[in-house]
Amino acid sequence: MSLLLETSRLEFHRYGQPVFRPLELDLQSGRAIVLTGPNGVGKTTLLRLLAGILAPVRGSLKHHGEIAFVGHLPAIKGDLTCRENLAYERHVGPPGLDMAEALARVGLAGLGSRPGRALSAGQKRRLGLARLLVRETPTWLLDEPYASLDDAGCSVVDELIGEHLDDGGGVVLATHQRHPRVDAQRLDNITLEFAPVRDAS
Amino acid sequence: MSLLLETSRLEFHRYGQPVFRPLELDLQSGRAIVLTGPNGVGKTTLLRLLAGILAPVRGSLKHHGEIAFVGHLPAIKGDLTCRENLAYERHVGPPGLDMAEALARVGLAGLGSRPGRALSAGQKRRLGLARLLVRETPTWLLDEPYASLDDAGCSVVDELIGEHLDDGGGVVLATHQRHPRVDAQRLDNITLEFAPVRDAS
Amino acid sequence: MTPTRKKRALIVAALVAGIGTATAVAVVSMNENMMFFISPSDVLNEELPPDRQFRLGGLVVDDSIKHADEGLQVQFSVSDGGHQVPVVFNGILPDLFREGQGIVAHGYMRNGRFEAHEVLAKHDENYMPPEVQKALDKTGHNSGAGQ
Amino acid sequence: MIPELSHASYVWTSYSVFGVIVAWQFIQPLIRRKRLVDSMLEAEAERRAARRNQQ
Amino acid sequence: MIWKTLKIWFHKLGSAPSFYRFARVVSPWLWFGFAVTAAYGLYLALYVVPPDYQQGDSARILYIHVPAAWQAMFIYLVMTILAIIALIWRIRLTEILAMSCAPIGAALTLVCLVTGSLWGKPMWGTWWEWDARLTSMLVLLFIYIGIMGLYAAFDDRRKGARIASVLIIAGAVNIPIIHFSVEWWNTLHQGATIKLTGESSMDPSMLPPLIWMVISTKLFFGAALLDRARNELLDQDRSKKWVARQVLETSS
Amino acid sequence: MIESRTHAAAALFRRDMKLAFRRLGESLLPLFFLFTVIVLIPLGVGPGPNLLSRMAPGMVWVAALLASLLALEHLFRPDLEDGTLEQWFVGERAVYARVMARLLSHWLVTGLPVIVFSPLAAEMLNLPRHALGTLIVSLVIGTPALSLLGGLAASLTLSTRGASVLLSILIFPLIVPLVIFATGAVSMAADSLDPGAHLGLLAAFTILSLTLAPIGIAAALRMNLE
Amino acid sequence: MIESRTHAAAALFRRDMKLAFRRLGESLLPLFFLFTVIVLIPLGVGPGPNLLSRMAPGMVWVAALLASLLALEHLFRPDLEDGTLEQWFVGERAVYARVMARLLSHWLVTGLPVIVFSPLAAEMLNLPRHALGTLIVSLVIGTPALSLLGGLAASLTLSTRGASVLLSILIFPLIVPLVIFATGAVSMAADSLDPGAHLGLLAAFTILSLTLAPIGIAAALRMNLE
Ligand code: HEM
Ligand SMILES: Nc1ncnc2c1ncn2[C@@H]1O[C@H](COP(=O)(O)OP(=O)(O)OP(=O)(O)O)[C@@H](O)[C@H]1O
Ligand SMILES: Nc1ncnc2c1ncn2[C@@H]1O[C@H](COP(=O)(O)OP(=O)(O)OP(=O)(O)O)[C@@H](O)[C@H]1O
Ligand SMILES: [Mg+2]
Ligand SMILES: [Mg+2]
Repeated sequence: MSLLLETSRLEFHRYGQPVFRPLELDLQSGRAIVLTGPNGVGKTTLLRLLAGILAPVRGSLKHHGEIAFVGHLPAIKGDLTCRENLAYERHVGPPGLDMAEALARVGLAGLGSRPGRALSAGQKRRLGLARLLVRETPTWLLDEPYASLDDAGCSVVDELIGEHLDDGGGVVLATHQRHPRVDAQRLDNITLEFAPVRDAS
Repeated sequence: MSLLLETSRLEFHRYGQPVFRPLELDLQSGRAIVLTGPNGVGKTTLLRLLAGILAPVRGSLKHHGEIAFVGHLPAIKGDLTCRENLAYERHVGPPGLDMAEALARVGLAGLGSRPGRALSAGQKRRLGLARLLVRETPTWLLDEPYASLDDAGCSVVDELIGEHLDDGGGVVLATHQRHPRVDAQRLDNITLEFAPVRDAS
Repeated sequence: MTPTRKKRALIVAALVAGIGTATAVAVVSMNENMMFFISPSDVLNEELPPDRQFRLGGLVVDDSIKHADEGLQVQFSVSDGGHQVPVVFNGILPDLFREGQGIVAHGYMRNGRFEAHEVLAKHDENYMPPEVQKALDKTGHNSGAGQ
Repeated sequence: MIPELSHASYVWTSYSVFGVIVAWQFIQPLIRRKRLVDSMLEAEAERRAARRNQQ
Repeated sequence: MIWKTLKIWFHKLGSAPSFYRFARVVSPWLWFGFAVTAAYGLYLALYVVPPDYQQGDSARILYIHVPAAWQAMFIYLVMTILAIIALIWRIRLTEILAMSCAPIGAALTLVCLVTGSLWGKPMWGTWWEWDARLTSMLVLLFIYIGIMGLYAAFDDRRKGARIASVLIIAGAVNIPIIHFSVEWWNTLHQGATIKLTGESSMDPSMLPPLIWMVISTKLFFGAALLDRARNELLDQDRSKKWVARQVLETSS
Repeated sequence: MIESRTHAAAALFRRDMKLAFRRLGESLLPLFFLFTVIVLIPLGVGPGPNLLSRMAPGMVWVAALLASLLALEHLFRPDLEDGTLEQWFVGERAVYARVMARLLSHWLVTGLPVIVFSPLAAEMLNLPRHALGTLIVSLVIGTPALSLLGGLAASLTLSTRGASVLLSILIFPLIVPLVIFATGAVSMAADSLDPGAHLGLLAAFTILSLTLAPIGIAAALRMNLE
Repeated sequence: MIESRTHAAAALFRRDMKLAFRRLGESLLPLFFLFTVIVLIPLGVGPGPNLLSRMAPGMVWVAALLASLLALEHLFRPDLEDGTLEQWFVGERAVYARVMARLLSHWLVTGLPVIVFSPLAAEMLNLPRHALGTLIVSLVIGTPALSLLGGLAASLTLSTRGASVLLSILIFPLIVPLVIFATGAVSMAADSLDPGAHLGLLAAFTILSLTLAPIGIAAALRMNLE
């Protein structure tokens, strides 16, 4: 088992205040970390920190290997078709599944030439997940992957996560009600808490 | 009990094909209709039809009284603060709660002057719900109101729906896993199905 | 009236009012004669600034056309019944250019002459064979040539 | 046969422009229909092949 | 009441397969009629009528220019009526017919513009002038192109048709402007020669080819319209059973 | 009924203005452009007053046209994308009123600044003083039509997939006659001729677009939401 | 490592070009504008050849400026709003390369068409033939700077924080001297003087912005994502 992501005393500040308590988080390959916590506690912020989109204010963060991030925003161009959206993604890193397979895997078979703007909410999320499949990336950071998906969609997510862990990948995901239904041994839970308001002394 | 919304043989077409089977749906005051169905079956489409955003291709739709619609898109201006976003909404119809109360009710107390863009996903949904409170509208159309909310947020939605029904309002909502936890007597379930491909004769 | 009917009636009323007003305004301004060109009388009366380019319109005065001995230069006069303005032009004339024809010229007033860099011919809406025209000429109905 | 006209080039160009544009209006729908029918026949052939394979 | 009967009538002819059959049968006859009338009209125009007393033989351009101009405007009117019906009753056939009008109208507008320009060069001394008649006709061409483009820009054809219909109706304002521009403004373009009320200022001997050409452009429009509408129907219904029956059987 | 409609429109208008101030940088772009044109053109042409004065009406009108076009993209698209546009149609309340409010705020950010600065521009471009009145009148009458017609084109092309060459193709026929009337009026005034007829036609044009464009815009917006 | 970086940038560039074609209308707006200017200006001014030729460099450059400015809105904002921009920074791969790819595609849809059509415009506006070369050179050297500086301004205006609005307002005036150098060079060439000095300054300007702007843009973008 190798380390995919290491952090030590990670902190991020907004409006001069830390968003969550300083955090230690190590992601081993083959394991998934489930982030929970109330709305606005900083799950998305943490994932964006881990992805490298935000720069930590304190503490350190190390990546070992490529990272994929699927956020609240779908990162889909409404003017491009599903296939074209994926084609772009495929060129960004080492390629994984081919596009037709990836689409079929997330239940979008037959919608390859529909423009992104004409997808339903759940279909958009599914296309977002397909982005993970067309590239090979060891670390997946998923922000509420179950949101807006029907039961079948949620099981697809579980399967994808399970397979990814089997292949030696690692996953950090934020979620509210639904937790991943994979081998519970492989899950770590982290519940974020609001950082206490600090007073300048 | 009065009728808030009547439809008869409602149909909507895309690419020349009906999206779901022709639908009869009557909303009585004090009752809630729960729409379920797989991703892409047309729940959002139906709600937008009921709201009057889309025009039915066949069949008829009658509104009795004002309507509020909270969709997948938050209808929040990122450049405006939460309070400003609500203030706008308040002017659109007969006013309900005042803004501070509405914000507190959905758990956004203290965030009134934060710009819309700086809200977390759940906070945005909550602000969307607050839009329902600053106006008096008998009919609520809610598209996946539980998405992205934490447990507390989901209970807030349940409470809001319960109270609205008590006040003689009516609700149509689309949802996937979580169903509203209110008096089960008051709920009707409709499961949408894909329409069979039709052939012109 | 139901609200929808009322709304529709309102919209129709607004449409009628709007289109009506627009037409009225248009017709009134049309009566003021939109000038595509300036007539010789105006040129002489209004003292246009010398560097100002404009369009001069009128009929070519009979017997006023003089071709230069070499080159394309021509001189002629344009009149609107009242006054005449001499015009010089260096270029190819349209086929309909002839004495008595209505023309429009672009150019400047300089030294009491109109220096044109383009000459356009206007023509009328009459179409007839040459023989008919000759016959008409004989009976004294001159229907041709300009406006 | 061909009449001697003044301004002949202008007249003939006008008439040929008319001819060409009208001809194009005649031909274009034919081409499009051929393409449509061809693509439908291909799809139909695929469907038949699929059915034959199933049997 | 009248509207209701009209609507029922439309529904009958409006069923896709029966319209398809109708178009397939009628269009060849219209093309044939067009060919005959145009051939005769052009023969008269080139060989029989005399040249004009002022403009000489260049006046023969009239027999292309004027029918094309009239037909381009006429098509716009037809298209507007179809668009209104399509918007109000959502009848698919009228949508399709309206959308099929645009390219034909654009083609004839182009003919009018090109022949007008070709005629203007020798007669007026210029190819182009920003006068009211010419500008408004150019605007018509752009409107036609806009309609075609707008329709093509949606992958849901019916949605595209309805949006394009809005533009069609808005653009209808231009038609009276084209027609009356020569009266309202002092244009370089001539005034009306053929008058519906009162005597026309064209010698009767020059009239017959014009009449034949006007008839032939009408037939041309009918034929081209049916052809295009038929294709559009095929395209929209490509996966339906009647298409398989109608098309695949007859063509294989 | 009518009151709630005006309320809704007024609220929208206030919000639009607030947003325009929040995005001051973008709102000022057209003005910045007008300035560049006014500064650049005399530089290039040299100070011959006659030359400049002849270009003045065209230049000012081109600036107005430009300001209007620049902002067209933002007229409805952001609202489409964040879901506020669909809210206009919920219960179908006050759509026209809101369309008008939106167009008014578009005009205030694009047309009005050009009008306010046109005397300065006229001065710098040496437009004869006696033509300034006509220039301003032509702008006052004409720029609303730019907003209206631009709005129509923008709403038609709102959700088109691709070939929205459209926006340009659609705007061209709508706007060319307008600019021709308007610049014609000012040029005539500069020549000491009566621009009344041109201005009248301009007014008719504007009134006509005022009646038809909002209906077209409302219809087009709704269809684009499908 | 470097290879994957160029891959990512190339993919972005290809997608940008695809999107530009999808939104052809918006991409063509500048060209359409150039066309309108070339048609309208002679209309307003009348076809006096001398006058037009003096204006020609200014007009062409105004069109280039406009094309550039018009497209600035689309440079980063849509990507910010649909979440593709944050993907640039995931794992921090290839941010500069992507910024450069984006700027290149911006230049290709705004600068290049103006360059391609400048001979036509020059002809229609009667620019002396011998000045055409200088016009083209000035455009080739200068328009990339427009993209670079404009990109900097656009990345700054993404955020509404007061400071960045101010900064972006400061950048626009930077563009004016650029355009003045450029038109100056062409005017000199038209008068058969040596435009070398002006062109040199222009080149220095462009090189400077080429070095500084991308760093500034990357920093500003990242700041906006917080
Ligand atoms: C590009 C240039 C031109 C354009 C766009 C143009 C356009 C039109 C249009 C639209 C009409 C139909 C108007 C109506 O009936 O409402 C028309 C009619 C006509 N045009 Fe032109 N035209 C052009 C040049 C010319 C020229 C150069 C001539 C002759 C010298 C000419 C002669 C006529 C005649 C005789 C009619 C029939 C008038 C009537 O009886 O209504 N046109 N033109
Ligand atoms: N703007 C659009 N244009 C064309 N097709 C669309 C458009 N929006 C949605 N669709 C299609 O219409 C169907 C119904 O979509 P809708 O959004 O109503 O589904 P839904 O039931 O809400 O799904 P979800 O649970 O994913 O939100 C889907 O197949 C979708 O792809
Ligand atoms: N761009 C931003 N600027 C300023 N503050 C922000 C920004 N984005 C989020 N915040 C604030 O930072 C805090 C953490 O937000 P974050 O999005 O990380 O929450 P979250 O845990 O993902 O919540 P949710 O469950 O609602 O998605 C929230 O209080 C939010 O209001
Ligand atoms: Mg979150
Ligand atoms: Mg949905």
